[in-house]
Amino acid sequence: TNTQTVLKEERTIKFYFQDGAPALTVAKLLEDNPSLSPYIHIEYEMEKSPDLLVTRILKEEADIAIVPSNLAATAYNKGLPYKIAGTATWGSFYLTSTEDIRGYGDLKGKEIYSFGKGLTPDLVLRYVLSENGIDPDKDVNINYLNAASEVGPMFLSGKTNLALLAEPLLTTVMMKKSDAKVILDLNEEWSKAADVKNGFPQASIIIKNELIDEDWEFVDKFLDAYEGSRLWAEENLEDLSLLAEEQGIGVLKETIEKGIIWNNLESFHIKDCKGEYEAYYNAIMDFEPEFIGGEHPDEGIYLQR
Amino acid sequence: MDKIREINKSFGKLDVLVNVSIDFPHGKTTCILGPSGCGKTTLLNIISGLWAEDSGNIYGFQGDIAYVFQEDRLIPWKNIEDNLRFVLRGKINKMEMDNIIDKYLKLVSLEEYKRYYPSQLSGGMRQRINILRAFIYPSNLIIMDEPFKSLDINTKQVLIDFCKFLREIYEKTCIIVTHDIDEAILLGHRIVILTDKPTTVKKIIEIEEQDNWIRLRTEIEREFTA
Amino acid sequence: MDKIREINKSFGKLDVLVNVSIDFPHGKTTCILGPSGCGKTTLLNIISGLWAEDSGNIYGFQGDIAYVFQEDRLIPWKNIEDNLRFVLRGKINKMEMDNIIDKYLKLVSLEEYKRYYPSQLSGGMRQRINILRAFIYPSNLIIMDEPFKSLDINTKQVLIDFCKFLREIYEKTCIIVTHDIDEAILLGHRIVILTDKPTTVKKIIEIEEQDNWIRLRTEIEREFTA
Amino acid sequence: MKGYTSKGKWHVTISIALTICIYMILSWVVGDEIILPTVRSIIENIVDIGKGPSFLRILGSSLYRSLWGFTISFLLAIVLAIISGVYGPIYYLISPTIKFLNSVPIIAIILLALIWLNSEMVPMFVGFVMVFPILFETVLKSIVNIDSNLMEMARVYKVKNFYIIKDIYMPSIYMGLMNILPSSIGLNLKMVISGEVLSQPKYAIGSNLQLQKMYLNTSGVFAWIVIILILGKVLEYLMRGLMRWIKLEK
Amino acid sequence: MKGYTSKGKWHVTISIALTICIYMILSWVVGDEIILPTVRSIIENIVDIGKGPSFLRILGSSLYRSLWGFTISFLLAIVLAIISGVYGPIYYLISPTIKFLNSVPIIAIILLALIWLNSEMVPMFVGFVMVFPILFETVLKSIVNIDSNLMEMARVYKVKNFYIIKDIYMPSIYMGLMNILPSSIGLNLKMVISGEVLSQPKYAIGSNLQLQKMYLNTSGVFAWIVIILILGKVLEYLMRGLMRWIKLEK
Ligand SMILES: Nc1ncnc2c1ncn2[C@@H]1O[C@H](COP(=O)(O)OP(=O)(O)OP(=O)(O)O)[C@@H](O)[C@H]1O
Ligand SMILES: Nc1ncnc2c1ncn2[C@@H]1O[C@H](COP(=O)(O)OP(=O)(O)OP(=O)(O)O)[C@@H](O)[C@H]1O
Ligand SMILES: [Mg+2]
Ligand SMILES: [Mg+2]
Repeated sequence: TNTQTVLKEERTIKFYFQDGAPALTVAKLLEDNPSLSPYIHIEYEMEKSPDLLVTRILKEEADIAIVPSNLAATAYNKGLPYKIAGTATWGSFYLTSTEDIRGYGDLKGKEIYSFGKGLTPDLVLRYVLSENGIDPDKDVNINYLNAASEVGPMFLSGKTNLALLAEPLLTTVMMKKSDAKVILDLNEEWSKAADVKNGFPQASIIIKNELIDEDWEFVDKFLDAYEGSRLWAEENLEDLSLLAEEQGIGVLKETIEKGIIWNNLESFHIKDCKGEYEAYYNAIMDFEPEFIGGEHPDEGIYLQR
Repeated sequence: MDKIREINKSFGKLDVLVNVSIDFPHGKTTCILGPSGCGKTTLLNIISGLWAEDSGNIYGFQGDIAYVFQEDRLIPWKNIEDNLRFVLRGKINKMEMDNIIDKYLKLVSLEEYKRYYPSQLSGGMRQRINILRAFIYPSNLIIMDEPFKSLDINTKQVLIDFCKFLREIYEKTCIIVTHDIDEAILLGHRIVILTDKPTTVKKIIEIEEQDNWIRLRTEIEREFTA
Repeated sequence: MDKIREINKSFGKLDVLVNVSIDFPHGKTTCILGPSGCGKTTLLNIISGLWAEDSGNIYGFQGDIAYVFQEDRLIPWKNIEDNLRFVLRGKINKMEMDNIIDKYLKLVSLEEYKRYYPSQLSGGMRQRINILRAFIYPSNLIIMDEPFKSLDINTKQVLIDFCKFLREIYEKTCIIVTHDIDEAILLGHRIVILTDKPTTVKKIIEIEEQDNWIRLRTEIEREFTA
Repeated sequence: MKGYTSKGKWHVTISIALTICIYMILSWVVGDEIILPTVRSIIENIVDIGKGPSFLRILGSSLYRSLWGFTISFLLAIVLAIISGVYGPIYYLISPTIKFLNSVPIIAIILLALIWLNSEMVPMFVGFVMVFPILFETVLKSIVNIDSNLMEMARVYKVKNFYIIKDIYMPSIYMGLMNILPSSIGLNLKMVISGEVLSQPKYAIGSNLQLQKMYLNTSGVFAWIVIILILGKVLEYLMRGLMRWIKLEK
Repeated sequence: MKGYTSKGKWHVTISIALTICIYMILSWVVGDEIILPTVRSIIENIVDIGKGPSFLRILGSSLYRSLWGFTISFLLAIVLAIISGVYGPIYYLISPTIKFLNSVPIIAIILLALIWLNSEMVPMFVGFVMVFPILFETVLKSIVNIDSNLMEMARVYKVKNFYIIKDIYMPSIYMGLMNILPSSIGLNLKMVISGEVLSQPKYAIGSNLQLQKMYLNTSGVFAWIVIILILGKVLEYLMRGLMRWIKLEK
């Protein structure tokens, strides 16, 4: 490794992540901007739309990125040079209702508003329902909307009183509608059904192979620093909300301060949660293989630390 | 008797008609002569109710009016048969309509052009349709604005004869604007000569059967050159 | 000498011109008479190069052509001054243009209407502009399709005199279509009479200075009624 | 544009071929299935999609929404524009709403649209909001621009309003609309499909398109684009047929 | 439509007032800030937004994108349509691309657009794809429909092509475009804003609109709609001014 050090030139790498919960995990890191290597300078870029994030990966512009876990697999299967280093956020979908629903039996015959047909929310809902004896095609009637943000107003306006909501939207909705309650935490339900510990990995942090090969030391330091930033975010809600405002993160101050955005912050490193990924990808293979590019990614997708 | 009294009309600062009063006896033909641009068409448009006069009174002119416009005003997207039908529907029943259209078209030798569109006709042919449209339309009053222009002498003769025939049979009142003095003498019971703008009535000549053509002609021409 | 030889033209199944051959001597005026719809306008359009003949030959007709169209063909969104300018730009220099336009407009008593749009003019006024446009345009050949219709006798006289003046000064060749036999005799050096469709040349009459008007008139009228 | 017809066919064929050639070269140069997929994989995807069990149902549903939506916009535009054109004050009463529809981005009211309407209706609504103002203005302007000479003629001859509308207004409107109909039908289909992306009805081109996009299957996206192009062509033919049927075509 | 002008102003005011009244009653009946916010809270939001530090910059950026995009569509449409109108074969070469733009839903190529272009350009591109085919067709049809009598006249008098274009083509195109310009400018602004929602440039109405939507702040969404409406009005005035400046207006 000595020869490598000699060759190093100063350079800037790009770290892309999406607005919302992922951005909150980065906020502290961005604020401190610690110098992790004398040669590498990190440029932080927050993308507001998922499409833009996707194009950063496709064009291989990102050196580090937080992306939906299925996108990580798709990229890998399409031969793009990225590896999963850890889980940025765990599942945060909740079945919410104003009605009194206890247990899966009560769901029969109900109409559920959901979003992202053929995508993770759909997968998780269907998986959990069918593992608990509800046929998602026959026993319930699922209506889809395109984006998580469309579901909120539906629920608030009372057009539906049974809806799948995601954080941080859920907190916002609960603040505006006092009689709403969470009837199922799908991450928890998924853990039970799939027999894993942490639920499903919603967003993963991926790193470009080139960077890993070039400067392992930096990557290692970076992952530690990022983990620190995540943990800080959980413990310093007030400060976080100030940071978020400063950085233009699109989550309401009040929502952050209520602080129920997080699931399983402790589990981050890929080595601790390969099982969760395997379960997630397996479920997708049964559901719609196209969603991760047609095949189950091999071991090579995981970063060996 | 239809009549207009003290009609005034101006366009902006341009005074066109000033205190024009004319009588139009029933069943008679009044010819209007006057310099180009003096307001003859304007007068006809006022009489037919299309344009509003600025002041003055109009008496009579009840019932349907047929109008041979100075331009042909045919509907470009309808063939000539349908152009004629356009003004007849609701006034004549269907079967009669076909008959009469054929008969009239034959009269002006256009029976073969029934299905032609206006753009496919010559200027004179379009003008003949313009005239036919007025003749075919059941009315008490026919207004004609230079009807016989663009026509060769034979066609003109046919139409003039037909015009006379119609007005005798149906006792139609006619108002004809023309620049042709012979035509005016031939067709008119009365000839109204207008001045140039601001336009007033210069002279009204009643034509009697026994009047001498040459004398009348010279009299009218004198009015123009004066 | 400009000439056309064996010109044929039909629209679909309708044969319009059949083997029409006519000479147009330089500096002379040829008047064309013929029944309405016989193909006079078609012939003019072929001579001016606007429409293609089906077969036949056209010799001569070099240089610029001025054309008084049967309809006025004024540009509706331009006032009359700009309508005249439209055909003059690039042919006369700016200053001269203003002068000549004023002069010509005065001649037909339209100097006050320079800024009027075509829709604000009477039919006769529009026709005068149509004629002026051709007179004002520098050309060897003037083609006129019923130029003096819609004009009162005084205006007509002014324009006829002017026409004569122009053709003498500039030795212009003129082709005039008309339905008025007197006009044809007055203006033409030669009179071409066409038959009805399918149209051929029926008779060509050369007019000599000493010819008797009445005799000529009767001769031409006979051709029509025959 | 007539007279080109036989030469025209040639030009069309050649230019489509040319466009495809250029695309093939481009995709070969780029060499990345995700950015510009090869023609081969697009065709494979079309075949796959075509073989799918509910393919016809998907097409039919989108087509149905598009046709209905357009018919409604069309009829409403004609009726309202005639009323506004004939009776001025009505124009001023309708115009703020038209202006509103004309200016407000659909993205902004999609929230409300989703709440007000069911997911089948939202795509039609999206198409309506885009297409209606265009049709309305075109019809209105055609009416206002009608040759006043002809109207005077009809008035003198006391032609009944019914016939004035049928024989003067309608053809004028027709000629005005002709200028804009093909592109507004295309626009409508486009917007209905966008609406489907937002409201995700069960059977819909938009829903499927979005899915392919989320799966990063660019060939699939292109395959759907090709299908949409063909559908657009079919719509155009239907339209032509309809127009010939109305017999207003000269 | 002339002659109404003074009465017209009245009608507009009355009908806007009426529309607002109806809205107030509706929002009062519904009584839910999320479905139909009250006029009061909308106004409060507008004031808040207006006070924001980069408000003018946001407006300016969107307006800038919209104007540029429209200018490009407009000029390109005129140039290409004149070429196609005058020289037939060119029409057949251009038409597949026009057809393509006309039929393909922007949502389908947005991924590619994002890859090809930067986020400042995407909104313009979205507007372009919508508006260009409409303008192109309108211009083309105006050219094809030019009174052939006038063209013959110009040819006989050997008027130079430059003047034929300037004095016959341009006014005809102008009159054709008048029918469609206001709605297509509106359409363009609408589409640019939708494009901004997708590409999220830093200063943009679309980005802010989306943010309000994410916050479930319906009053904020309405506030932006009102701002967009006003902007549309301003655009219209600019356009009118421009047209008067070109002095083509009779
Ligand atoms: N575009 C066209 N399509 C079909 N037929 C046409 C067309 N133009 C002219 N015709 C026919 O050609 C014939 C001659 O027309 P033309 O206009 O030359 O007559 P004309 O001698 O000028 O008559 P007029 O004295 O009435 O002006 C007419 O029968 C007319 O119907
Ligand atoms: N819409 C209008 N706007 C302004 N002026 C007009 C309008 N219509 C007519 N005029 C003017 O009114 C006068 C008379 O026009 P009118 O058409 O009645 O004349 P006319 O006697 O019929 O002439 P002609 O014999 O040439 O047809 C003209 O000077 C014309 O310029
Ligand atoms: Mg007149
Ligand atoms: Mg003729």
